[in-house]
Amino acid sequence: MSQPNRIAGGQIDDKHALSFRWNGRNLTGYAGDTLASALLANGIRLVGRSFKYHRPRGIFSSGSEEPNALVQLREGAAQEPNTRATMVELFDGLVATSQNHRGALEWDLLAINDLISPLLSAGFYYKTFMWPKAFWEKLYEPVIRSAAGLGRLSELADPDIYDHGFLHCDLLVIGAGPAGLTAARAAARAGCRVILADEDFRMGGRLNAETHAVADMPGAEWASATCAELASMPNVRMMPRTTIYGAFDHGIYGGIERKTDHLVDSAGKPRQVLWRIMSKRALLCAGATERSIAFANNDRPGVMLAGGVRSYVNRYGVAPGQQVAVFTNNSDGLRTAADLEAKGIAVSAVIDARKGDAVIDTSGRKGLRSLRLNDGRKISADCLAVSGGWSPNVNLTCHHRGRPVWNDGIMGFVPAGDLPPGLSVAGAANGTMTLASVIAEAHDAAKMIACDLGHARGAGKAPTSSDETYEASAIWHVGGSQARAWVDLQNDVTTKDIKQSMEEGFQAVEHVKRYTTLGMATDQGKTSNTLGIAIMAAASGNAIPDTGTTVYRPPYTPVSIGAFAGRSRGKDFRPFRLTPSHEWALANGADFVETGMWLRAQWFKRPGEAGWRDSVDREVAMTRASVGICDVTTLGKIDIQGRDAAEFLNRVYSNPFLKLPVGKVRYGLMLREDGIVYDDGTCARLAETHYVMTTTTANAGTVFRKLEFARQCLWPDLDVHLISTTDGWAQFAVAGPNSRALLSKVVDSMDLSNEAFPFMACSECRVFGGTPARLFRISFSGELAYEIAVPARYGHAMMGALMQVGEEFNAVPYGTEALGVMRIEKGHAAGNELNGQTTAHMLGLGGMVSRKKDSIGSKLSERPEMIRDDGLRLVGFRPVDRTQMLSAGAHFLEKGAPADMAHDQGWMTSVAYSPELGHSIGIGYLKRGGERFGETVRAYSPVRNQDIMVEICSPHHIDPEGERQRG
Amino acid sequence: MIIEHPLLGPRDAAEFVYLGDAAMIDRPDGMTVDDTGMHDYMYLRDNPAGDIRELWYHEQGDRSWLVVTRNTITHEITKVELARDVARRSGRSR
Amino acid sequence: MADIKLTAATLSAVGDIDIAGNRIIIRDDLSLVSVATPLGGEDALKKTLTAAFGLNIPAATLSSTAKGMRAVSMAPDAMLLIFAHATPDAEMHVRAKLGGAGYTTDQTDSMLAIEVSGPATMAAMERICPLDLQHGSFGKNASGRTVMEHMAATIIALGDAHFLLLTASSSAKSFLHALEKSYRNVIS
Amino acid sequence: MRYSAFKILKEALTGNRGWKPVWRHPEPNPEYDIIIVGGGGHGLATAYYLAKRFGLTNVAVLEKGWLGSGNIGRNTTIIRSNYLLEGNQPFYELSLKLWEGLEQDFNYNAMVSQRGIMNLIHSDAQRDAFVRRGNAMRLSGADAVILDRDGIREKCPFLDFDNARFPIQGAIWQPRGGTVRHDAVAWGYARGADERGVDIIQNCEVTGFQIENGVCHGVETSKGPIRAKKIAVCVAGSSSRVMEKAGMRLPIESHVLQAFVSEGLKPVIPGVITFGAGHFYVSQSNKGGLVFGGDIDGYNSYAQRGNLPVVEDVCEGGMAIMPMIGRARLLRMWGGIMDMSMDGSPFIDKTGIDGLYFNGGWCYGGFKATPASGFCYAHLLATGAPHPVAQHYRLDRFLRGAAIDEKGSGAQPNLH
Repeated sequence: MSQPNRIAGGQIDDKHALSFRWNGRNLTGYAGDTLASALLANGIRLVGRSFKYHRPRGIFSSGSEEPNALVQLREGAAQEPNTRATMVELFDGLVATSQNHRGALEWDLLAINDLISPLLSAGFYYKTFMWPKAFWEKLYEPVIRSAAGLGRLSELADPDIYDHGFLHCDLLVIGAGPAGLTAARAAARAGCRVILADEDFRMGGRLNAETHAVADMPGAEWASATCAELASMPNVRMMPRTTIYGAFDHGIYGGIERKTDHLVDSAGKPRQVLWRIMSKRALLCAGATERSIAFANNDRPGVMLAGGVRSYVNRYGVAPGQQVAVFTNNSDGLRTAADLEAKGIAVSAVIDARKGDAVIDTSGRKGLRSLRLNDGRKISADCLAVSGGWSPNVNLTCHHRGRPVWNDGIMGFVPAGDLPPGLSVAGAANGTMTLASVIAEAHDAAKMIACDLGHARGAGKAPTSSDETYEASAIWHVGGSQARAWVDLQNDVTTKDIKQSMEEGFQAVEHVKRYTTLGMATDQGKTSNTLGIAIMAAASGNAIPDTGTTVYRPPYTPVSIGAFAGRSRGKDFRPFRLTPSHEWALANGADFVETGMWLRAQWFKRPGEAGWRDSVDREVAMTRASVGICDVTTLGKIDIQGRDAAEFLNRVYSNPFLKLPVGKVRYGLMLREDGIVYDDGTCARLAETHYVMTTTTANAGTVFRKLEFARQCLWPDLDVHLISTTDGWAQFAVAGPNSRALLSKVVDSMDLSNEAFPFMACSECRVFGGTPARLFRISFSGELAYEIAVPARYGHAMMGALMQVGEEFNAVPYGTEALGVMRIEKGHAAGNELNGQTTAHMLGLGGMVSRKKDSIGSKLSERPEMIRDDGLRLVGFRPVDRTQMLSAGAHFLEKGAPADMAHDQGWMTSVAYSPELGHSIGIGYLKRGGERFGETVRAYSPVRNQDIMVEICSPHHIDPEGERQRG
Repeated sequence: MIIEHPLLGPRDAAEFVYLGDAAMIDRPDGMTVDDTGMHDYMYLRDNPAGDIRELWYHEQGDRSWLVVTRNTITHEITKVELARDVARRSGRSR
Repeated sequence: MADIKLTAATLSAVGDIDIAGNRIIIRDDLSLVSVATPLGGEDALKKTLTAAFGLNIPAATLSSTAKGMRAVSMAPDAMLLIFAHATPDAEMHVRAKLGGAGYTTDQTDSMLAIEVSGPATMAAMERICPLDLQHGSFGKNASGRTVMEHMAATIIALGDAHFLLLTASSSAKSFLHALEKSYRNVIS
Repeated sequence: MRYSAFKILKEALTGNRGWKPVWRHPEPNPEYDIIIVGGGGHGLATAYYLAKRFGLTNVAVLEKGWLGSGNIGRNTTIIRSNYLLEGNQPFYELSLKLWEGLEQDFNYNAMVSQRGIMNLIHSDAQRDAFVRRGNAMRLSGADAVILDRDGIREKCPFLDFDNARFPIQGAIWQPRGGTVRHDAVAWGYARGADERGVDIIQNCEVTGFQIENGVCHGVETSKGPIRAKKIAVCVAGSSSRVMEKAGMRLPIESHVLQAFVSEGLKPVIPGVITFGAGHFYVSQSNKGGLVFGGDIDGYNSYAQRGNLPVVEDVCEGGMAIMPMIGRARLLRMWGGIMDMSMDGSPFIDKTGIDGLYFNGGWCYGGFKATPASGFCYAHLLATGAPHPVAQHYRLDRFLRGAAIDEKGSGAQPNLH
């Protein structure tokens, strides 16, 4: 298949043809091509439409700065919008389409926008679309939204996987052009651990695109020889296809490595890896980016950056046009003509702005056909190579909010002194624009870094190279035409927009940027920012340094969101914590619920049960009637030991703890220092200096953290030691009137009678003939109940064994729902009640906060608004019409009171259906609730379409005296 | 960020949990402090734009509470100490 | 119910995993006992530990070993003893030997020990472990606690590209999945 | 100059040469009735409402940098009033009502777009809490709807309903929530205030307060001293730094909140979506970028930039609920300094110094509050009494034990 613009030479492998599809056409390129070079080789110039005016656009550059050639790569779920054709390594089977047009690319219906462009001047949308009011969401905005945006997401889940990784090095070299290669080699030879990263798939940077010589060989050859040397060194990691996208604190750099983007299929491997690189030092060798000149209709397909033209000619063996003109304001542009001519490509004109020549307009609707010069000449050209000078790639130096400074010598912003600590800059990124000086600077910088880091081995000598001069001039904008001259190609910002913005008072750089959207497109203004600032300076009459710069922010080039997420998606979003009886529950009909990271059995469905309520009602009823078993391992367990453990507990719990005897458990109330209830649980004294604290499932980690804070920071000289044993013990609640009978068949030789082992007793023991265990007589259900713990490895067997032993009692396993029902029946507060807004007074536990001692939170819990007599209290509720179901989240209103916030009396925190009472019950907070038993109030839940009358009662719906648990 | 743990060397700040100003160590005695004193301890902050001494907890590590001196404008860290040592120095034994 | 005996269930039922010559082995033969140093009792514990097990108190980032036992620093005033012990009374065993010189807590059931080795190990660990595991930085017996894929983990270097990992037992399945995934992501 | 479609057409036909400056660039007078310190959204809104509602125009707004350079220019543009507590909900509902008439009021299209906000529910406890919240919203006259899975699927078919670690069980939806073009809010208020005679003075940093015998008479600035009867500080993000000059310590810490925008994409996200089990919220701008964010970084900072753990955490949340965004690219990340207060709620109050007023502590919720904050602050400055919906935003509330703690996180700012 013919590639009309393919020419000889370059670093492509013309033995290795690759076929690909572009907008449905089958085309061929070669290994070593990018999609952009292959399109150009095939004579394709029109590749997309601009953002706002839908102007025809072609390939503008050869690198990651590309503003125009954004395509949709791949198909179906793998479709990837806004992909720079210049960065896509061609592969066999590649499929790409153009984007941002309605209808065919060649006949985009939205090109109408270009015709009405005077209406769409800077900020036009702020000044209209306001009438009639309702039309904004219904008409104007949908139209604007559908026209905006660029590419399209597939709306299907990303089929690829991603990974993260961590790397450590002495020196991170960013960019593998002449500076980066030189620096990496010098530092590596000196003994540093070096990472060399470059966004390109072929290292060498501009050496691959120019005709320079290094160490007496062609630059590209030297680059590949140097890469080979570096790759052979054990202290060097070569990372092509890796963009260092951000500089973060303390030497951490973000890198994105494209692992399989150059393959037709990722074969189950991560498509990209996001690296967190911890470096002692970093050296930015990111080169420079060429910019354009603002002249009328400078955006047509065929208008390209001169450096890009040289890349296509020298590296890719592609002629970007048959008749190329060159327009330059600096010495670099002239080389383009030489390189083109060396390849036998016709150069129709060299227009040197420094001599007063200029292009003032262009023509050619879907591709450049000719130029008009300021001397009136009309020149035929299908490609114009423009060079408006080079802007150092200072982006990373600004990621800590450093501001670059203007350098008149190179007409560009160069890094200032306020770099991220540990970062230095060498080469063109530093404003050093000629090859020999770039190499020398990079070599010296690397040597100095190696020396600073204590690596004194010989760094060797810097290679010799050809050198050239670089002269830049301050020619930014060519007048002489009424037509628009583009500054920001991607966001369609023209010189007129900038001028209008300034006339309207938007004069600060940030104002211009925000008003016109200059530099805010997907290229972050890589080719437009400097030009834009120069135009602003000219419009205001200020010098460029006084005009300012914008802030560059990470990422350097856009990074897929999937890569940032890494593996954490789907079921792998967060780890699962499984209870010891998980497998047993799975085999016995359990439905599971996520509580934090844990999966807990919610209920155990039995055959014939139609819905979850059937299962839960049965579990509650059978537990209360006989005995039920529930895995409560998820409750936090903290082993507390030390001579001062009692004193410590006395300071962290608000109720007294000094006198808890060995072998006893006490309920403990824990406040935050601001006096709000934080957590509650039990604390058992196993031995003189040994306690086990339990916490709620949700707060296990944070309670531990707070206790460590108290231990290390508040009372550093108490002898107390904490260790979490949550995962170590499988703990089961055994509840119900037959729990004692059941357990007496489980526990080895221990008297479980009420006298020997009363309510709130605890003991270490053994079960089933020798397995170590702990037994606590505590009850969350209000029944006679125990919690028994065995080492977690026996948890699975223990659950089965408890059920086996319990068979004669019709024991049931119960899940979190039944647990919840029973605690609501008992009026125990749990997560819904302890939501971080609750005082001890609200719970009716004000008396538990001891005033005889200082404990965390005790002081601030006494502030006046927190102990108001007319404040909220936890009380119980039942529907006046017992057939009605209560709804959690309902607010309470007095009968006849208006439904507004001023009359809000509180809210229902938790509700359940009580099988024992035969109706719905609830608990909740109500103003002066404690004094209002027997009253009725409205439970108003408009979002549930519910409004019912409820009777206020004690929160202890069942066994208010607590006789069962003590029996 | 990287925190130079005094015992473990450089560690990614992602291993740590942040609490805030190290003045939280100076908790007044609840039995003797007046209302304002406890309020000021709990609620008021210097919140400096510059160096701050602050508490970080090495939750995914050795469970140490650290006092880190860090600049809130540049994020530069100039000192890291074990909070327990700081607490003892400020007279918090017993 | 004298006929019921509780049997231990662990993830070793999953079996050891071999991925292209890399091995992930569940070490449920190892017992773990944490020993906290009583305030002011540092010297006493040091002496007792040496007398009882021939072990030194481990440095913060370097485990100590003696006679089949390894001590790993877990906190400034706490270490973990790792040793093979068949019955569920490892803590009692240590407590008896230390005679009150340290506060002991059995952690055998709190954590799972996993041994990894093989040619892709360094590359696989790079994907989940934030610590610098290069030999020069993390040589034999080096140890550290950190976080991997949202899970707390302790890593100990047993040799070149050969590590012992400790992870919370409740999330051990997810941890194993993460490890396996790391290997699969890096092998070709 | 009145903006209209006709005006645009006229300018288009005459080469867009007749546009006038949106605001003046005046030098400060030696004295004003009221000085507003801070030319961000809240300060400009305060000036606008002082002028428009109370006829007070001898007012200056002093801005250290360029107007709108604070958090009004670096946020995720969300408006909503889905608050729970009595101290907050009526205030944010007033704000939403002001947003609804704002553009016609100040003749500037700020693209107030009420495409709805959805908070996903992943557990029973969360549902109970959101029902309570939804009912509170309805009690104060706001709108709230509880959606089931089908209701969500209808609006957002791309969410992960089948393979999520924390399955979606429902959502609370506020149809009137949405987004606004943030910069335009500052510009619209500035234009409206300037038009009515308020002096907006850019590049004018306040370096001190003139306080004598407990009375504040004016400020020292980089453009010299300026006197005023009332000085209204409104510098969220820098509150502690500025109030320190008046000798005050505040119940505020400064934290960095990062936000992110993707490359432009064709419309795909209908409104605002918030992931309740992870830390992620997202909307799509009119230019097509996905605008998203999550938690604050968690450490005190004035650096206006954040670090990677939060970036990853946020993107993990995004991929967990909408795995279609994996191939969208993050274009830009930035950070703003948040005035994180001790209970997550703001202050609009007099201070202990006569003549000195304080507005701050907006945490990461300041943008949506802009109109009501300006409105209530203007009310306080003009009448001397707090506006009823802002009456709880007092500086002494912690002393009284009257924290307004929506999240129940307690006195730890980085948890709010």
